Amino acid sequence: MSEERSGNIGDAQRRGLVGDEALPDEPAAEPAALGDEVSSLRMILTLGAAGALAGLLIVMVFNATLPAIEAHRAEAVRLAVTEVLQQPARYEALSVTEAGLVELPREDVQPANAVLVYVGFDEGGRATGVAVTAAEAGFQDIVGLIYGFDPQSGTLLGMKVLESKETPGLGDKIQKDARFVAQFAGARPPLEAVKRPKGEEGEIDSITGATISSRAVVRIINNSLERLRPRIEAHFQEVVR
Amino acid sequence: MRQTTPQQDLLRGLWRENPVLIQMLGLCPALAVTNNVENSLAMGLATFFVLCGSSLLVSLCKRWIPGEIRISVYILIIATFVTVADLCLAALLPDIHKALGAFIALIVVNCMILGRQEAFASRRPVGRALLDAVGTGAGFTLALVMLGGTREVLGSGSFLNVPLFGPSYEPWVVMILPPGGFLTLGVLLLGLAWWEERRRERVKAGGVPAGADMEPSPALGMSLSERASSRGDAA
Amino acid sequence: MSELVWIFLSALVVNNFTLALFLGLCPFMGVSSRVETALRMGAANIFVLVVTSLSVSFLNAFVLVKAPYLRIIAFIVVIASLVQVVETVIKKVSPVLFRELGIYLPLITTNCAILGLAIFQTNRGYGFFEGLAFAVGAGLGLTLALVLMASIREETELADVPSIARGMGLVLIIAGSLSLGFMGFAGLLSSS
Amino acid sequence: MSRALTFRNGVHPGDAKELTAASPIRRLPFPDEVVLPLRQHTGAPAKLLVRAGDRVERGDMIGAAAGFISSPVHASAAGRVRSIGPWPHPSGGFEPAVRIVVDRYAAQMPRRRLVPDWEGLAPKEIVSAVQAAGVVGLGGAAFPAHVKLSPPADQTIDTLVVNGCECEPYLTSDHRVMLEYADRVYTGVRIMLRCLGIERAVVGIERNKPDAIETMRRAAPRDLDIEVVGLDVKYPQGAEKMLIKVLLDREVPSGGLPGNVGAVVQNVGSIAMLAEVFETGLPLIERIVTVTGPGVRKPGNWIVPVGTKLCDLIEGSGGLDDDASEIIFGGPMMGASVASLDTPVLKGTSGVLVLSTNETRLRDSHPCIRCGRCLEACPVFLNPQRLGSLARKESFSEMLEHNLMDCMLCGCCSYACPSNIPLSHLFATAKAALRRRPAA
Amino acid sequence: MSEPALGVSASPHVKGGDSTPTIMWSVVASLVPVVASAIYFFGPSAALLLAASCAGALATEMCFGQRGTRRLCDGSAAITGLLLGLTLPPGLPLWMAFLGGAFGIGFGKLVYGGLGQNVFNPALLGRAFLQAAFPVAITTWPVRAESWWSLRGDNFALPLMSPATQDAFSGATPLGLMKFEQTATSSWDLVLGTTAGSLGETSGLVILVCGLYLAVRRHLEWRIPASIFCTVALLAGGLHLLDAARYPGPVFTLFSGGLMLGAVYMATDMVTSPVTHRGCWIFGAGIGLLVIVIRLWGGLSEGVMYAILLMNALVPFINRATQPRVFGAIEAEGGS
Amino acid sequence: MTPSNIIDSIVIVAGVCLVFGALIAIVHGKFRVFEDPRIDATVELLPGTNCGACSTPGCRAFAEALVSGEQQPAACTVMSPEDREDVAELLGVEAGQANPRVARLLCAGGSDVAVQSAEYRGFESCKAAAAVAGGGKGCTWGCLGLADCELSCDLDAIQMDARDIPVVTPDLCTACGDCVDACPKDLFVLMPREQHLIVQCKSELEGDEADALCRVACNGCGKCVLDAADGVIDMVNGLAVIDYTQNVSADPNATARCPTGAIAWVEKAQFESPGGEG
Ligand SMILES: Cc1cc2nc3c(=O)[nH]c(=O)nc-3n(C[C@H](O)[C@H](O)[C@H](O)COP(=O)(O)O)c2cc1C
Ligand SMILES: Cc1cc2nc3c(=O)[nH]c(=O)nc-3n(C[C@H](O)[C@H](O)[C@H](O)COP(=O)(O)O)c2cc1C
Ligand SMILES: Cc1cc2nc3c(=O)[nH]c(=O)nc-3n(C[C@H](O)[C@H](O)[C@H](O)COP(=O)(O)O)c2cc1C
Ligand SMILES: Cc1cc2nc3c(=O)[nH]c(=O)nc-3n(C[C@H](O)[C@H](O)[C@H](O)CO)c2cc1C
Ligand code: SF4
Ligand code: SF4
Ligand code: SF4
Ligand code: SF4
Ligand code: FES
Repeated sequence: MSEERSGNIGDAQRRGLVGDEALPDEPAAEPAALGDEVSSLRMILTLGAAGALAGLLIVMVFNATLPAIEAHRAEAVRLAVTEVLQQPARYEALSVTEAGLVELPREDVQPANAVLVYVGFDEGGRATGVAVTAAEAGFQDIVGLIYGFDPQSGTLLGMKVLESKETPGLGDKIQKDARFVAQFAGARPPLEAVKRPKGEEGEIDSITGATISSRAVVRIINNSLERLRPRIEAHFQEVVR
Repeated sequence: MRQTTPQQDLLRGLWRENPVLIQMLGLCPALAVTNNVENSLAMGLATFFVLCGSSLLVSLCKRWIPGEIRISVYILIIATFVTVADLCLAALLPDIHKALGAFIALIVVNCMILGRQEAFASRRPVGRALLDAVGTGAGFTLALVMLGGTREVLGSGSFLNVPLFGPSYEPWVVMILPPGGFLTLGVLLLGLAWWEERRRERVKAGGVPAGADMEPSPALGMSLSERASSRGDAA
Repeated sequence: MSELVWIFLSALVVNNFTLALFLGLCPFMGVSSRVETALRMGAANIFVLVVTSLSVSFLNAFVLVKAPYLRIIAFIVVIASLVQVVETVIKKVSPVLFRELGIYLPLITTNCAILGLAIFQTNRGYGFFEGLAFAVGAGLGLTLALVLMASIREETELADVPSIARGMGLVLIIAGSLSLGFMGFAGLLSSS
Repeated sequence: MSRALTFRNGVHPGDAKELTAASPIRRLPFPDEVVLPLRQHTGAPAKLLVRAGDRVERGDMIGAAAGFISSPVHASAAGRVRSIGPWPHPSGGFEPAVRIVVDRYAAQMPRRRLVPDWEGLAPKEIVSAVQAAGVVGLGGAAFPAHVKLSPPADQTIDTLVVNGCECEPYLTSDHRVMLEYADRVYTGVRIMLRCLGIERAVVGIERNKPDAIETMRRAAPRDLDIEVVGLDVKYPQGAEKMLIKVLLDREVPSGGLPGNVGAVVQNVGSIAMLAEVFETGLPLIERIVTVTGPGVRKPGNWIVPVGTKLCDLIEGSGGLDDDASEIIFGGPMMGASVASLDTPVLKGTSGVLVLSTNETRLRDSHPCIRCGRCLEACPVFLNPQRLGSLARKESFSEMLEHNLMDCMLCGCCSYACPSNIPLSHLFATAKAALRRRPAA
Repeated sequence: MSEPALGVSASPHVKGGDSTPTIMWSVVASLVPVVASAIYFFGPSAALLLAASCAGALATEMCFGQRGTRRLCDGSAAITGLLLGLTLPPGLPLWMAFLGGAFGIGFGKLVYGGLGQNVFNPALLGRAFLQAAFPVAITTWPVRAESWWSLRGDNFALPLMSPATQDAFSGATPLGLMKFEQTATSSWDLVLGTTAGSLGETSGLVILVCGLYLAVRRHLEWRIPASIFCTVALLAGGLHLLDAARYPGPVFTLFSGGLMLGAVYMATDMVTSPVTHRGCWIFGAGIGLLVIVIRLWGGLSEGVMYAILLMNALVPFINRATQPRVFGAIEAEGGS
Repeated sequence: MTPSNIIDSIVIVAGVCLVFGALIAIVHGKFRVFEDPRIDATVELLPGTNCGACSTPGCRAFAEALVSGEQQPAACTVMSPEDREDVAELLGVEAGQANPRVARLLCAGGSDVAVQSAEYRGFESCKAAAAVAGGGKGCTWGCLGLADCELSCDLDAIQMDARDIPVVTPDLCTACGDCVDACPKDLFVLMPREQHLIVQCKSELEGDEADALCRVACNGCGKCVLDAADGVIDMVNGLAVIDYTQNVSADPNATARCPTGAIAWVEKAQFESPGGEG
């Protein structure tokens, strides 16, 4: 696959880069049939030009598709947030920083780097809860989810798995098993995944045959809340006040 | 290089030189995304698009590409088309885009595409290059759909998300897991080899009277028929 | 720290690049008939993966900040060029090393594992050290799979494999069996 | 003196020696014809000295040694040379041989002493006399005895190992020699020690021959440093590498010779023959052969002229049983089948074993199940399993990397293999193929 | 030309006693008590399942084996079928057991060329396939049967269809209880086998005795189970001392799950274990270590099957690394 | 959105390309190792059977020898003449003259004419049988008929016939020599096709002894020596030996009076093809 291995380098290049000494392991006269000699400058320039063209093409397509892609992304976020915040009237995204939750500076949206949470409001404009995304290792690979949390009552509003590679038929029940998902609405963290629920607060009845995935969901929410809860509560105190 | 007819250019890649089943190229996407027909089809078509696009461009531009950097330029071209495909898929079919994940991007390194550029598009007129690309791309898609079909039918009991066996079908989960990919392709290859062998035997049986080509009887439980394959041992 | 360990182990066995993620199958199929070669291929792979991880960290931090949509093209160009440069240098500087490792380098350039690593690393937002752990784990995982496959293939060379299974059919079935075996590692270190 | 209790690995085939262990050594009547191949020993074949029609006396040299590692061949009976040409040889093919029609009426004793008395000779002269008398090892390999008696300068020999193991099943000629000719054995030991310029000899005898151990202990001369050791019964105890390991706890290096660890190994029969040659003044022209096995009617230990044809030997042993199915020169573990009843007894033929259909029934061969029993059996620690699969693919040069050349074809692996894989046969085949076409 | 009376053959002309079919059939025979105890514990379901898995194995061997029915005589396919059956939960539909046997023989043995050439243990490969294909069905353990005569689950589910009673029957094995509910089962129950589990999981003691018998008859390499038991006992003991609440003790670890069956009958499969003695020790130690790792830190409660399969993959490597030193080879050169 | 990202992206991609293109160019200039590209080109034209008939260890080695001028394209007997021309044209050399050779068997003693003195009980391979009392065949020089040669021939040029004698199909044989290596009795020789006179026996036995073991053995009667032109045939060790340097004067007459048929005039295949009537 190496491109230049079988080629021959141009005269200019040879003179410019290796001086006049002949390369020892090279026949003096190379057969002429093997193509015209190309200056390395031209090579580089061709490459650059091709690159520029490629860049141009890509950016044009990018610009053309960006609205649609953004729309899909926003829609996906809306669906998820609406679901885990129990149909808020509207929501707004905040960025999580060391200091707390801050409003997004509008200009440079950097969804890739910023950690976002979404605060939902009811018709009356009261903040009803916050939707948080989190991801950690599950049974197979990373499980990514979003959950809604109401700091005022201290309970969860809902949970939705966004991304998982858990075993179809087993682990993917964390996504597909409505009974399992429904348990999160109203549960009071810190949660605990158990086999046979005894009716205590914060208990989540784990899925038979997928205990590990169930526990992973619980663990992800617990860890995430543990980290963010003070900041969320602080923010809510501000908003409520 | 031997002369071929346009039909040959078109049909070759479809079956006789199928990139996945015969040449074993581009196996990663062929196994990674074929856990259902939908994904297989999407992946196949995306690859088809990239292949046709880049073959077209390469054979159009081959005069201006210096031999020394041709491969770099091919990669650039392919990468461009892949990015385009990636963006378009994300814009038009976001669910499938999500399911295919990184493997759309990995079309860039699908050896099959680079191979076609190097072996065909860079030396042939535009029309032929396109025919070849269409054939190969279709062959790739065909192989993917075969794999995806098998895996989806057994692994989910459905085809293109249409349930086939009713609700109490017990899906073979393994088929949509990684081992299922390897095993399905393996079995497919076994089947092909068996078919091929039978075909050859028939041809032989037609020409040579029966009995003449019988295997030497393995004595004492040792199949000695493979001793012929040991010639390499001096090397 | 434990995050790094998990990333490493996950790439090594749980989500082994070859056996679970289907990355880098071409060399896995092609260069796995001798243990010696497989080991060298593995070593070359680890090297390229680490180089890739480093350059991806660099590109993500400095070049692609504003234009993430250019990542495919940027990654592939940079990786391909770097590998080529390294290959040419090794070939001249140390013919011995070249014979041992260098001849595999060009093979690796067009290998999904490399670009796959770059893309996964970016998608998951891995930083410098995480990327490094990921690359080393993935490289060792590839090597492990390659070497296991090679030693098994050496063994089956002496077996009376039926004619229809000779070649890739059997290799794929062995890969499937290995993959079944590696499923035993699922959930490693994340089950608590 | 350190002594390993036993060597590692090996097998325990039933010894089946009761057939002939009690048969005293007897002489068979002279045959009508003897056939003397020129190749009867390890090394270069002898050079022909006679022509068809020549008259020869018993003990006349008819083939001369062709170099140092070679040995002369003597007429084993008085008579007339009928012809010279290819003749079936125990090694399988045809070999140039001298056919002598025995003169029924000739005195079968020579007119004069052909081998000098040893007492008065210097070691060097004894060694030359040994060569001139055509003495070779009678333990199987027929290695010229004089070579062992003249170790190269860089080897210091300190011990003579007398090999009385007779670990091959069925064979009893060494056993009988130790019982009947113990004194002659010790004379031979004395001669060898003199030649080697050493004092010490160790006699190794397996414990399934308690009478032989007893006799040899009693007969041991007091003036020499001689030790008679009873050994656990295990095949191949008698192989020189194993015997040296057991008796001296020394490991002959791979590819090396006993001389490398200071030992000379000689079979008891050879040593007795050495003494006999000097006693009678006749060169090596006869030997003791055990004729045994379920396929022969009257098993026994016979003294016969070298060159006696198999058919005569069998006839002297009462003839073949009806279901005799295979005739083997040597013991059942290492001996070679012969196809022709015309095959002559050589100097190195220690026994003739006739098996009946019962023993030679073909057993089904199964695929190797990698049970590892062949590894457990191989006394030189090879991996016959791997070697076997390589041999099946004819990967001969790869077999060399797995130390094929250390294999002594003892047959333990084949014996132990539950799948009946003819391992040692495969190795013999591979070695033959490599000899024909040396690995590149 | 006329038939010669004499024959010629290669030395040695005598043979040792055991033959491969004898070994195989004596293993089958030694499995009889294990099968009996499975039937004792699990009733007719056990007999049906064993029959189904054997049928799968034998049918595949017969249809696709290189020498058809003759191969059946060597008994190895029967062992595969029986051992596979013994690793299955009693309530499994018969069609799955059949499929497992067929897969194990087909893809674990015949593609490699049949007896003796395979790399992975066919029975375990079949089981691993089933576990990956039907993860729910194969981890559904019956709680208790009404009577000895009743079936322990929906054995007669139609081919390709789900068992009907999947949820109603599910219980947990001692390992599952330990791992997911931190509930220890008493060692006594474990040793006696009065727990939930697969057919062969509950008969630890019987298996041990049968294994001993085989080892005495030299039909089984005792070093492998010995090495597994030692490794497992040492590791489990050590960890138990560190944190008795988290890590179960050695007796529990040894007698729970399929460890006994795996160590005695499956790790010792000659074909898929090393040929050298040193290799056997290493192989066993590797299995022990992997079992502990998977059980304690992995996602699965049971690791024996995966441990053996993974070590099977390493066997060619182990064999190569433990080549014996040739007699008389200079000490320093030995090894490779 | 904004045109600024267009500029950005063009600059980034073109920049990356330029930088790395330059890097490659520089490194290449400094470190390049030359390898003749014609070798690869030649390898592609060769048949790739790696049979060794050209007396080099494989097609690539042959290509190297061709490029360096040590060999002529015609040395490869497997290539079709057109391919040979292609190679010659690529390298600008003469194709050279091919001297087609074929494998001939020096034994005709099939199971119908030769005595089997003992039954061989072992695995079916000539090499293995040869190691056991010569395989039990009466004539120790003769063909054992266990088909090692047939298996060794990659081109399927050899087939055992009903009498367990290997029959070479001359048109398929490339004279690669594999059968010569395979036969433990050294019965195969590679000869030019125009050598028609062949003694199909290696037995050193004479007269009745030879006849007793095989009906088609050379029993050393010497009639062929008399019937052939002077110096073509000689008797050595009771066996007729042909001096092929005198091949021009060889003619079919020499076979006329042979009592056993050991000497033969062979035009095409040596024996009747097993695919034919027999
Ligand atoms: C092929 C396979 C896939 C599995 N996938 C998952 C999974 O995705 N998530 C999970 O929690 N458990 C999975 N398991 C099961 C776990 O290993 C474990 O047995 C289960 O979580 C225990 O739960 P239980 O005690 O409720 O049966 C899988 C098991 C197998 C064999
Ligand atoms: C496997 C094997 C077994 C042997 N068994 C015996 C034996 O039992 N008795 C014996 O005298 N020689 C036996 N030999 C031959 C000895 O190695 C050694 O050649 C012999 O003792 C040397 O004495 P010699 O030259 O007098 O024959 C055996 C050799 C081999 C390879
Ligand atoms: C070239 C050569 C030199 C030998 N030199 C000696 C020697 O010095 N001392 C010795 O005891 N045997 C010597 N031998 C004999 C062998 O060690 C051995 O006795 C013989 O090959 C057969 O023994 P075996 O039947 O045990 O294989 C020599 C053999 C050969 C081929
Ligand atoms: C001691 C012993 C243990 C065996 N264990 C197994 C086993 O676990 N699984 C299996 O499929 N076959 C087993 N077999 C049978 C046989 O070796 C197996 O089918 C081969 O792997 C097929 O090539 C065993 C045989 C013996 C003698
Ligand atoms: S015949 Fe060779 S490989 Fe077999 S046991 Fe004897 S020495 Fe070892
Ligand atoms: S004894 Fe036989 S079956 Fe056992 S490993 Fe050796 S060759 Fe294989
Ligand atoms: S017959 Fe012999 S020389 Fe001719 S192709 Fe076959 S193996 Fe080669
Ligand atoms: S010619 Fe040689 S190799 Fe061929 S069958 Fe005869 S003996 Fe065997
Ligand atoms: S397609 Fe993945 S490495 Fe080739």
